[in-house]
Amino acid sequence: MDLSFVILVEIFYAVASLALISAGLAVVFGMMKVINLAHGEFMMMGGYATITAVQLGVNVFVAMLIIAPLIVGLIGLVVERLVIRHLYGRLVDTMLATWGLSLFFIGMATMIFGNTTTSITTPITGFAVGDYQINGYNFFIFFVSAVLLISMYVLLKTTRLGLIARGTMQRSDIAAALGYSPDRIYMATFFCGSALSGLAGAVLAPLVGLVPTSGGAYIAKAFITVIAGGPSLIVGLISSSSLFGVVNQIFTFGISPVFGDVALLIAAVILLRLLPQGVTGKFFKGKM
Amino acid sequence: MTISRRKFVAAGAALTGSMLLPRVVMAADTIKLGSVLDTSGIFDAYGKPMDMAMRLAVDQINADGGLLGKQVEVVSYDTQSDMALYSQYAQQLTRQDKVDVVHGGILSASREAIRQTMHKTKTLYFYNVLYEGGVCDRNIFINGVTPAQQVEALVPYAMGKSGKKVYILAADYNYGHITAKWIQKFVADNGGETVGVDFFPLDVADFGSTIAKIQTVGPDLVIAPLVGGAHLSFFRQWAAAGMKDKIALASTTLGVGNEHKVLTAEEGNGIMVAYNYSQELDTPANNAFKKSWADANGGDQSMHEIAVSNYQGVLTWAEGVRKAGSLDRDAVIEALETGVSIDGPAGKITVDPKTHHAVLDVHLMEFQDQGMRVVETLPQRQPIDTQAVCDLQANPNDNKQYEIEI
Amino acid sequence: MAETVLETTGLTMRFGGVVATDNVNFSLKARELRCLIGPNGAGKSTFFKCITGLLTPSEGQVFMRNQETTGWHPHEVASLGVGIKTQVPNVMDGLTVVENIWMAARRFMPSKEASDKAQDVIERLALGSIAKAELGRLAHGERQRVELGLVVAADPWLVLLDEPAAGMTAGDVDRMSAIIDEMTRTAAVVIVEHDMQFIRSIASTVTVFHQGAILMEDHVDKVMADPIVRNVYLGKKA
Amino acid sequence: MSRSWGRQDAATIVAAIVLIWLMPLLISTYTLTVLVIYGMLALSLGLIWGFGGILCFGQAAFFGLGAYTYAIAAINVGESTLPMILAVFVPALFAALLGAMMFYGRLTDVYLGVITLVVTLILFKFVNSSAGPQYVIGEARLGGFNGIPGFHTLNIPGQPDEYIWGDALYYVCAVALLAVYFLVTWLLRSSFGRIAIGIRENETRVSLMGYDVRARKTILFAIGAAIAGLAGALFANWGEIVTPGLFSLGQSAEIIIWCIVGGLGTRLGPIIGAAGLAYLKFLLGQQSLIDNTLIMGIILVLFVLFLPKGIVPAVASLWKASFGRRSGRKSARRRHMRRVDSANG
Repeated sequence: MDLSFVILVEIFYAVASLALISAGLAVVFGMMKVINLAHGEFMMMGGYATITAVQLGVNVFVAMLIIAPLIVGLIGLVVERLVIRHLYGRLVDTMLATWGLSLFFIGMATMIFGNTTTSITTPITGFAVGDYQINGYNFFIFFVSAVLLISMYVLLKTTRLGLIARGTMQRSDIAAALGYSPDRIYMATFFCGSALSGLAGAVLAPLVGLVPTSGGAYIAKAFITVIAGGPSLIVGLISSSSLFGVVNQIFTFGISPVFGDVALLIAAVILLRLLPQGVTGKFFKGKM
Repeated sequence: MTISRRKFVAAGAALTGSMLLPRVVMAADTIKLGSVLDTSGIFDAYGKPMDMAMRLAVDQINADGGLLGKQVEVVSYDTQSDMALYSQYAQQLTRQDKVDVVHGGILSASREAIRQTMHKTKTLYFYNVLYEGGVCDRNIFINGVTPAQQVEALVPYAMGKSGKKVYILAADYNYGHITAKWIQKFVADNGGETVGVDFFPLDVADFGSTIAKIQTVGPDLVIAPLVGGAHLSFFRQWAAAGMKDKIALASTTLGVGNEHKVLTAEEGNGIMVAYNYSQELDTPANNAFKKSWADANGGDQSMHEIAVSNYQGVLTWAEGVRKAGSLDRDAVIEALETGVSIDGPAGKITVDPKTHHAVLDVHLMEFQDQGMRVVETLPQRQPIDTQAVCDLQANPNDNKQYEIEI
Repeated sequence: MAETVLETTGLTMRFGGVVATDNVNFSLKARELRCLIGPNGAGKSTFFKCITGLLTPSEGQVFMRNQETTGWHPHEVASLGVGIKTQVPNVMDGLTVVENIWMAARRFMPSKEASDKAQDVIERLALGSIAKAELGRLAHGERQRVELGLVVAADPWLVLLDEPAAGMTAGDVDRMSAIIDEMTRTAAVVIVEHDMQFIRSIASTVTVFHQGAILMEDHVDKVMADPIVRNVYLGKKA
Repeated sequence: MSRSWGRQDAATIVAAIVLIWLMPLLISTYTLTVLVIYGMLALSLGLIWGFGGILCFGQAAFFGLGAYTYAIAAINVGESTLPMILAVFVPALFAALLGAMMFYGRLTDVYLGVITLVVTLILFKFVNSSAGPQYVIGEARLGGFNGIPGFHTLNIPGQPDEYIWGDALYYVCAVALLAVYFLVTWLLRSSFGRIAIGIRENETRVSLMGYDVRARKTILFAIGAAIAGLAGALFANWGEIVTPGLFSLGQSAEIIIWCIVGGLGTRLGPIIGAAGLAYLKFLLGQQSLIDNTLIMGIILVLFVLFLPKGIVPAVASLWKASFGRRSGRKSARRRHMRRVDSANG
């Protein structure tokens, strides 16, 4: 009984963290059809922003939930204005440019913070369930992830902003024709997407040690989750992260964490082989 | 025709080479010490202090007038925590820079990547890191502690403080695999039982499910030969899950890269380790060493187990050269095989002629308030694991790493 | 006397709950010219895609020269000697006209002969002046004409054209009619078309689609005179 | 027409031989060898991406597979000829299976990218965690993170003790690159190559012409993998060790960057891009003022923004502008070398 609860918590945690690390990428991809390969580095910067702020004496939750998303969002804004803006509609080129940006950020972080592992202590302590100890922080991640998805849903469904956003997702030209400047919508979207990436990196930072190359561990998983999720932003995100999270944890418990990762990847291959042509395949036609 | 062209090419290469790298030419009258260490990347917590230690040793040798009347010059490469770069830079050190000795390599993977290159090119090689034991090669000298020196002492001590059921979490490469086997052997020798072994690739940083899994097995003691920055998060997550007071922890590697200073006191306190060196050793030699380190590096105090090993390795080599009165590889090996010993910050280190390993002190320690408190000192331990399989006096042509069989 | 080159029996295509073509029985004789007309959503394009292999029908069969081709891939259908032109111009934009046509011919003959064939087709279709130009730089009408060239180059015995005259100028349409006329000397031709002007100019038998089924089949003049067709086709205008 | 081609080929051979001869005067053969090997690796992606339109995020998988195949076979055989052959065929076979799975499943574009990326990750994870003694092929331990050191390196065929290394290895690699270059040239001039370009331009059209696009893409993909495998085997001989890092995403990324910087849709571009950037990286590695990765990142971003077609096409058009039209055919080829995504941009 206790054991199944422990395993359940781990599964929920896995699903929540997958959704969390994919959210920023999903927003940018869903709205702008831009695959931001610097997403992992945005997360890494969110982590560094948190750690630096904590070291400067800021409360850890303020640092994670406010400062990190804000800083990374602003970095995203600069990136959008300087680079991404010039590449809209050229999906492969944006991928390459953001790949370049990811290398750039890794280099920057290395020069600023050094290549050493830095970390902060988890702010929430564990507690016991029967004979088992559970990491209390898992619940925090689950909570953040749930709040995030719900507020995204509410935002998209009920607000004017959400309506414009959904319109842009469907047909950016029509949104433009209705007088909404796509330029500004994209700018705002990229800011939000980057902030979400920063938030994810910040929230996960206390769990894992941070090095400038930390982002690499996330980007592949996020990329797979978003692509497999398909065109529907929130439903896609929830369904694919649930699938992959469960598969991952079952094999992690059954065999080992490496097999968990491999099982996740194999599940992705099978999924894409069975459901090859999403909407995303369409706008890609004729492009390299 | 081919020959003349070759000569032409070689001459041209030498010419351009000398233009690009003036130090190659002016270096003719110095002794060249090659160094390959990860001073960046995920293993830099190990490599940076090792590099500082090597330079400190060389500076001290040079300040005392050098060796054989010559200054020692360092030729060093940063392998960026990338195993492929080791073989590349080893080739450069031996074939292009033609160094007299190479000190370096951190992970066992990096040692195995370059050991054969050193052997083939007959370049004397010092590997100054605690490791899994068993390397038997006349060309290499090793002064790090081996499982018989470390694990054999640590396991009964840790089991005595906790219980008989042991769970092993090891890094997934040769060091982790072989060390895990040694731990299993010593656990069995001490009447205990190994209830689980898990291996983790060096980039794994999420141990949540592992911690849950360990609890389902319910061991008395977890021994963790984990390596590198990513694995450090295990100890954090272990503490965050509140496991610290329930199951005892020991490690054969934690603290080697000063991890006890990265972890908070709450996260680290009570973890049991055994090494040759601790900053808390209150001996005149160590205090002097810490002072000269601080003087050389602007007050820095980042010396750790394998940095000190590296320092002691360079001193041992220098002693061998002095004794041989020559830089010739075979002469230096023969001199070292007479059982040269030095007094380093961690005490007396003596070369074991049979295995080219070292006889040294080992301290049982516990983490306390971001330091390593010495619980018990076991003086002058022999590398009996390697001695059992390797005799370079009898078989000087041996060239392999023996692995423990269970 | 003439053999049947294309036949469908009970061809049905459903998308979810929507029936796009419903039990269509269709047949075409060698060197016959046939136009498929019908209002938007009548199922003619779906029917076309089922024949060419771009879609696999839910039910029914397709035969070409008595060979069943139901569910074949487009490239397998094309390999039989069937020339296909889709609705949007499908050409290789980065390549020149010669290269495009060479590639179509190369499928059925060695490289050298394909080069000669390409020259031949270029002359026949009066493409000489733009032979070395890249397709991406040509006008819409020219691209449509080149695509017909691709079809011709393979010496097909059955040609399937989806809206070849769409978006063309009057001059282009005349030229197109001439080319299609020439095609019918060696091949049976099926054309899906909206443009009644064009259909009249090539004066063929017409099959009218309505709500996924065949409404009637007759000569163009009779069809156009038919009140039911006028009603269906022109909607409220009738 | 064929005569002018012949003349161009002869000129290429002469230029290549002069280069192979002269380069050791400037750069040590040890470094040159790896530049040449990277050139070959880049050419393998340049072929399938630039001419076949298949963007593979996992070209490193075939490179690593070639290297590991060589190392494992060499340990078991103790001679280098058979391992070299295997190192070409195993990746090709693997790519054929993978390609068939993808292309017959009509996976395209971004999905293709994801699958190739995921397969590379799986290979990396697997190889990286194969340190245990149970992972043995014949006498070769896979070694996990350690990689496989100490295998038999290249020898003169039939004479296991006559090693080819140092300068000789450089000449072998350079000649191999030249041979691969001409193989690619021949392939692109053949009907198969011309149709492959057609597939890049418009898959549906080529399929409607009666060509089996799936089979042709699979074959092209396998040819690319074979070249990458050969490069991998040569790399194993150069480094004298193979490690899981060969399969890493970083390695795949670099190959893509080489192609972009050098110029897609050209044969020379990827080779120049690879050799140039790898040498730049080597030079940057000798300084510690600015981080290496940072500079590579900036280069990539700047190229995508300002020179998206790459160096070679840019130089070619500059050349054409200053020296006029050399020949109509050549300029026509140059122009369609890479389609600019102008439709939406």
